Amino acid sequence: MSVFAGSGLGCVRGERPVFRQLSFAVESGTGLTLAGPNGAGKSSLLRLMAGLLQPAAGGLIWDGAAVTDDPEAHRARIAWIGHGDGVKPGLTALENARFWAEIAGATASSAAAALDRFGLAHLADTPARFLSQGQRRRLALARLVVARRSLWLLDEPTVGLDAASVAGFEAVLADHCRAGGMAVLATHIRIAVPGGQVLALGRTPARAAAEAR
Amino acid sequence: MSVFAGSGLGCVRGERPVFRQLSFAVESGTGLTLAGPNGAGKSSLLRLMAGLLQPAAGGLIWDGAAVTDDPEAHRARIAWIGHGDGVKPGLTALENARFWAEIAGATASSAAAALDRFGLAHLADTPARFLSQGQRRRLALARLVVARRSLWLLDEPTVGLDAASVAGFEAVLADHCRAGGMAVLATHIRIAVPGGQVLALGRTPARAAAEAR
Amino acid sequence: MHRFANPARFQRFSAAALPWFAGAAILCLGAGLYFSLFRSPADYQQGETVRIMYVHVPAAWMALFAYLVVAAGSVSALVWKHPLGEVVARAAAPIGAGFTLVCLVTGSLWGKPMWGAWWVWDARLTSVLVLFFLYLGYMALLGAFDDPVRGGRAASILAIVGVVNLPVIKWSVDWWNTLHQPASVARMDGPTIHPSMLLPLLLMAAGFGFYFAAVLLLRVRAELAARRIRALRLAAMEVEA
Amino acid sequence: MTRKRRRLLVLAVALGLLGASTALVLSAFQDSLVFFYSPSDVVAKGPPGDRSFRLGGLVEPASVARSADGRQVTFRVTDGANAIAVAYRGILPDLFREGQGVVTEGRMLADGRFEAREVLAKHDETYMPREVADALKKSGHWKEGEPAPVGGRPAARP
Amino acid sequence: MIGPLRAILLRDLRLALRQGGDAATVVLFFVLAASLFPFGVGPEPNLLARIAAGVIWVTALLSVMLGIDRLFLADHEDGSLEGLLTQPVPAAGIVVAKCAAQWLMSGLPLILATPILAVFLQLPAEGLPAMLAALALGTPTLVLVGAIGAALVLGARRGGVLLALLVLPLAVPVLVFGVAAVDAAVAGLPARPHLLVLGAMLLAALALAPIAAAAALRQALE
Amino acid sequence: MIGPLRAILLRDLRLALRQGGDAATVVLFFVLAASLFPFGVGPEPNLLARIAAGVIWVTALLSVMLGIDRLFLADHEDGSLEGLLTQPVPAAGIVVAKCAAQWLMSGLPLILATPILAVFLQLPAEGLPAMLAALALGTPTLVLVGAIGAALVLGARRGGVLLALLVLPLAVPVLVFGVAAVDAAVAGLPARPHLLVLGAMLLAALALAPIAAAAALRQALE
Ligand code: HEM
Ligand SMILES: Nc1ncnc2c1ncn2[C@@H]1O[C@H](COP(=O)(O)OP(=O)(O)OP(=O)(O)O)[C@@H](O)[C@H]1O
Ligand SMILES: Nc1ncnc2c1ncn2[C@@H]1O[C@H](COP(=O)(O)OP(=O)(O)OP(=O)(O)O)[C@@H](O)[C@H]1O
Ligand SMILES: [Mg+2]
Ligand SMILES: [Mg+2]
Repeated sequence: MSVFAGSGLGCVRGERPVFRQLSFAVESGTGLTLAGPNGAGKSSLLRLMAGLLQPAAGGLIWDGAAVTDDPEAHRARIAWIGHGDGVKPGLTALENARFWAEIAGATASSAAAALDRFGLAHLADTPARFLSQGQRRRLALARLVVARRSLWLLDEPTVGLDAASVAGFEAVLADHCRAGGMAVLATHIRIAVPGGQVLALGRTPARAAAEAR
Repeated sequence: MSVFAGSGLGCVRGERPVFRQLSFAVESGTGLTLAGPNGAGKSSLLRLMAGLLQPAAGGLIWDGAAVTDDPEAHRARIAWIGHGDGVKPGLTALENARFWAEIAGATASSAAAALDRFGLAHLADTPARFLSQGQRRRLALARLVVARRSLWLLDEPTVGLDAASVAGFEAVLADHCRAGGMAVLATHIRIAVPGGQVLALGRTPARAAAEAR
Repeated sequence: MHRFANPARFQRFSAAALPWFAGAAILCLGAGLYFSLFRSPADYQQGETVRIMYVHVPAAWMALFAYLVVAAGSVSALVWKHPLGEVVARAAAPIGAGFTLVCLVTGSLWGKPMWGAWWVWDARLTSVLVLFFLYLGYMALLGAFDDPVRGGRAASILAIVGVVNLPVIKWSVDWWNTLHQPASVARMDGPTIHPSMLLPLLLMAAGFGFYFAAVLLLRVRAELAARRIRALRLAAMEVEA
Repeated sequence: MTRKRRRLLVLAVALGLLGASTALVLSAFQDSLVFFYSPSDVVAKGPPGDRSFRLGGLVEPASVARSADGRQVTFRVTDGANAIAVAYRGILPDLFREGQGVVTEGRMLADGRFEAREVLAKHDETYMPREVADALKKSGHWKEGEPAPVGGRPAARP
Repeated sequence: MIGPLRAILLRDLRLALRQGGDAATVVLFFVLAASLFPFGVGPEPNLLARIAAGVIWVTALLSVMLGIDRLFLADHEDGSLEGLLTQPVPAAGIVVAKCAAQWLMSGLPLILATPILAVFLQLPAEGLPAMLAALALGTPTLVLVGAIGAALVLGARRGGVLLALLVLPLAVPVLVFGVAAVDAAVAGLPARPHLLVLGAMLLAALALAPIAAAAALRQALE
Repeated sequence: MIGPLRAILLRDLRLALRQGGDAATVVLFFVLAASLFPFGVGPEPNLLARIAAGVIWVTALLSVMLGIDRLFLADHEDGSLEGLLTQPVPAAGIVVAKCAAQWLMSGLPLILATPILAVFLQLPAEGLPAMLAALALGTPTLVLVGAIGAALVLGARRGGVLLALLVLPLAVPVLVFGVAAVDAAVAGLPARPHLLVLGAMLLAALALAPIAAAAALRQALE
């Protein structure tokens, strides 16, 4: 039973503050949905959590220890899916999945199973260049099942997915949490996340005033 | 009162048929939603309509005349927003909008009005590289209001938009149709489109069978 | 399947024509080699070295001709969307590149004893080198895209642009003061080659021409077969359950 | 209709540009592009510094002299009006002979001789067996230094 | 039709300027690459002077070509190109506008930097006017020819190197006549015929390149 | 840790090979750019022989550098880089793996093509072994130094290309010693001291470049 938490986080991007004094906590077996209007800082927060961005204030804590104490251990815990799909058009769907499996130290057979899980089995030998937007996104999500990491960090994971695939993704997420994993995801649509915790990032009062002008 | 129609359309991409024998008709003042699972061919159909792709069979007709008779006149009718945003990170939001206004032969002041319409007025002088995913998409959509074209062709226009912005976009779309415009859009979420016509692209029976394996 | 209707007819024609072209090539090349090596006289200036001509000149002509074929195929593919055009262009390019290479190599082998240099940067030689690189660029472009259809189209555009090089090659010897000699055969006032040397030359040229036609047909047939297989495989992927 | 007109316009512009381009090329050739200097050029303008350059013309008949080992050659290059002495050490191309065109590359020496680093032989486009050439010369159809006729026709090379 | 083209030209110029020193980059590459030669060849003045024209031209060619693979790339990747080609503006016009901007940001600064480089490489002074005239006629040709290549390789793998392979052979004649013009001027002969040929090539490129590049762009979007 | 790096190396090689003749493209550029020089400089054999070593080195440098700006670009743009840098694998290791693949697809074929070019440019035969040894030591250094530039370019908002240019001066010492080694061999002197310096530079690059490039990559993802 682990806990991933952040306290008093502040984020500055391009010399502008995005949010400040932000805190959260996620436990094994549950997820956290980041909600909020465009520009609220959902993506920024996720990047902080992944260690791609350094917080301007505050810190992240895993089971009581600061994440910055051992960033490599933190990276061994997380699976990151950002806006890009990380899919190479020149490789087949299976080769793409297998690459990420090897990177994560998983077996090649787990890659095939992951494709199956996301309804891509029939496209396994198709070069990824022939995949449509949504198929490509599903191929990216397949990485999650391959790398057995405990903390999933997902930036708008269901962009471009059709309704059936969104449901499939929700099932995968539920399985992950049932197995003791946790997930933080940013989304604009409703995704069923175990635990149902939502962190609403909002406009700061100052920003809201600026927009109201 | 114009009609934009396609009959018996077939599309081949990368030597594979995507769909065949597809027909549709849109009238002034209404819209057409393209729906269907990932890989059904929504984007491909939109590219056909924009003249970016040539149909393998069938043809497109505007008010009784084949579109291929005068592609330039057709291009003068359409406004295209594809998957890419066409936003230059180095220019400010306003400069971006103004560029597309000049390209469409509109006045520079209309660009500022368009930004306002999409809730970006307070970001007008911000370089586009600082915009979040959703803000950038809204900036792309602002092109629609600037270029007064009668046929909007939109590929997943609301990707990344927050709920409020989706509602705002629906209002813009309604205004456009009320003024006699028409729109064809592909989407996976529910967007209120005047007329409410939906074209469901499906898996071909064969493809569905293959995926069911 | 309408796309392959025309090629199907072509397959039938080519199956019938192929043996004839191949036979003619063997005959002409055999006779040509015999005459050029054993029966034709030495030149009054160049001596025995002149025999390089019987390979160099036909190779040079075919290098130009093959490029014309590539360009014509590209035009018919781009403008008239003829399904065979691109296949023919694709098939002709490597053969043409081969002829160009032969022309370059025999030319420099000939240049050393005659001119005193393997290579000089005169307009004829330079423009032939450019032709060689055009062939290479065409072939590189064909394979440079994930989507073979796109590669074909991009390469076709290049092939058409490259046509401007052909008149430069042909008339460079007249426009500039090149080290390479002006035309001896294809000239307004008739050939300046003695008939005893012209005959083997023309025989060899005919042999090279038939060889080109035969290999071209072969490669086109192979490409069409490969396409059919790809189409069948895709269809099978669709139907397969 | 507008589309056709626009296409015609594009075509007309493109053809016009190509036409102008051809005109420029032709006028350039009237100025005659020089790739080597003739002896008269060198006499008139003086040698182009101590840079090496190409000197071209005909090998003056009866001007070729070889050293004992046959490696050092001197000859004169002429264009009819002027002639320049050339010294060369090395292997001459097979086609090098008196009356034949040559292009030599090298630089002027202080004594007014041209020291060649490379000698290239130019030749014309006539090909015939030796006997035919001899017969033509014997019959007086062809004089030394003239373009060679083939089949009784004089070759049309100026 | 002029309005949109002007807009494209101005936007490209603004982007280039705002990125702080794109023009400076071309010039710097030009100067740097050319100054590699004294290192590579040794600083012997005679030798340098002899190869100066060639080195300046070769590096000018390489530096114009260096940036050109990006001519349509950014627009292709961010969707601008689709946006432009679905406008009622002739695609050939778009190509011309973009080439003009590209030349203003690469060819022109390069010409302005040439006199310095000429001193550095000890090009004889008589050759400089011919060099500048030849560059003024030749660099736009190189940009136009490069535009064909840039449009052809859009979406290809390793576009940059492939582009070089396609375009360098076509650029060789420009180089040959450019050098010939300078050499003629240094030798006291008229450079005019060579410059005329360069002008002819520019006109031919103006006639053919926009059409070919436009066709290539359209097929790149398929 | 070795598993992931091997995976990266193999993937990059497979991507390059699947593209059919990517290595060939680098070599072709190399040959093409080098053969521009006879056009520019004139065909005088003595002159060519004297500048041959310099020309081969300068073009080798340019062709290694030409493709290298894309070393991390595709991975950056499609999100792979984020994926890789959020793995428990040292970023420096990722850099090394990618550089190895890049060298195998550019430096190695280039070395194999050098003998042909040497004949073409009339490099004296005594210089060839030294040239090959120098290239074998120098091209990996160039790739490593180029990787720093490639990583810097990703992140830099302003003047990214300008930063890449800073790499070129760093590459100059490689060029200088590479040419010196060949010149020494041609002159009948031992090339060994120059080669030793090249080796030292390779080791230094191996020590520093991965760390510097890794830092730049992290920066780029901020
Ligand atoms: C690498 C060097 C050379 C190249 C690239 C080259 C290229 C060519 C080309 C492209 C043609 C065909 C021109 C046409 O169809 O009008 C040709 C024709 C010819 N070449 Fe060469 N050549 C080279 C060297 C030589 C040499 C050294 C000789 C003789 C000493 C020579 C003699 C001829 C002859 C006799 C023809 C036939 C002319 C005709 O069309 O009537 N070539 N060469
Ligand atoms: N690379 C960047 N450099 C500087 N500022 C940035 C950068 N990326 C985003 N920002 C700024 O940070 C703020 C938060 O951006 P972020 O991408 O985190 O928003 P978001 O909540 O993910 O929005 P969206 O729902 O549109 O994706 C934005 O207002 C934006 O202006
Ligand atoms: N550039 C391409 N080359 C070859 N095939 C392609 C290409 N783009 C798409 N396809 C194929 O065409 C089919 C239709 O793709 P398209 O992008 O039109 O689907 P879509 O309906 O837009 O899907 P999505 O909802 O995922 O965006 C896909 O199955 C895909 O395999
Ligand atoms: Mg976001
Ligand atoms: Mg789509």
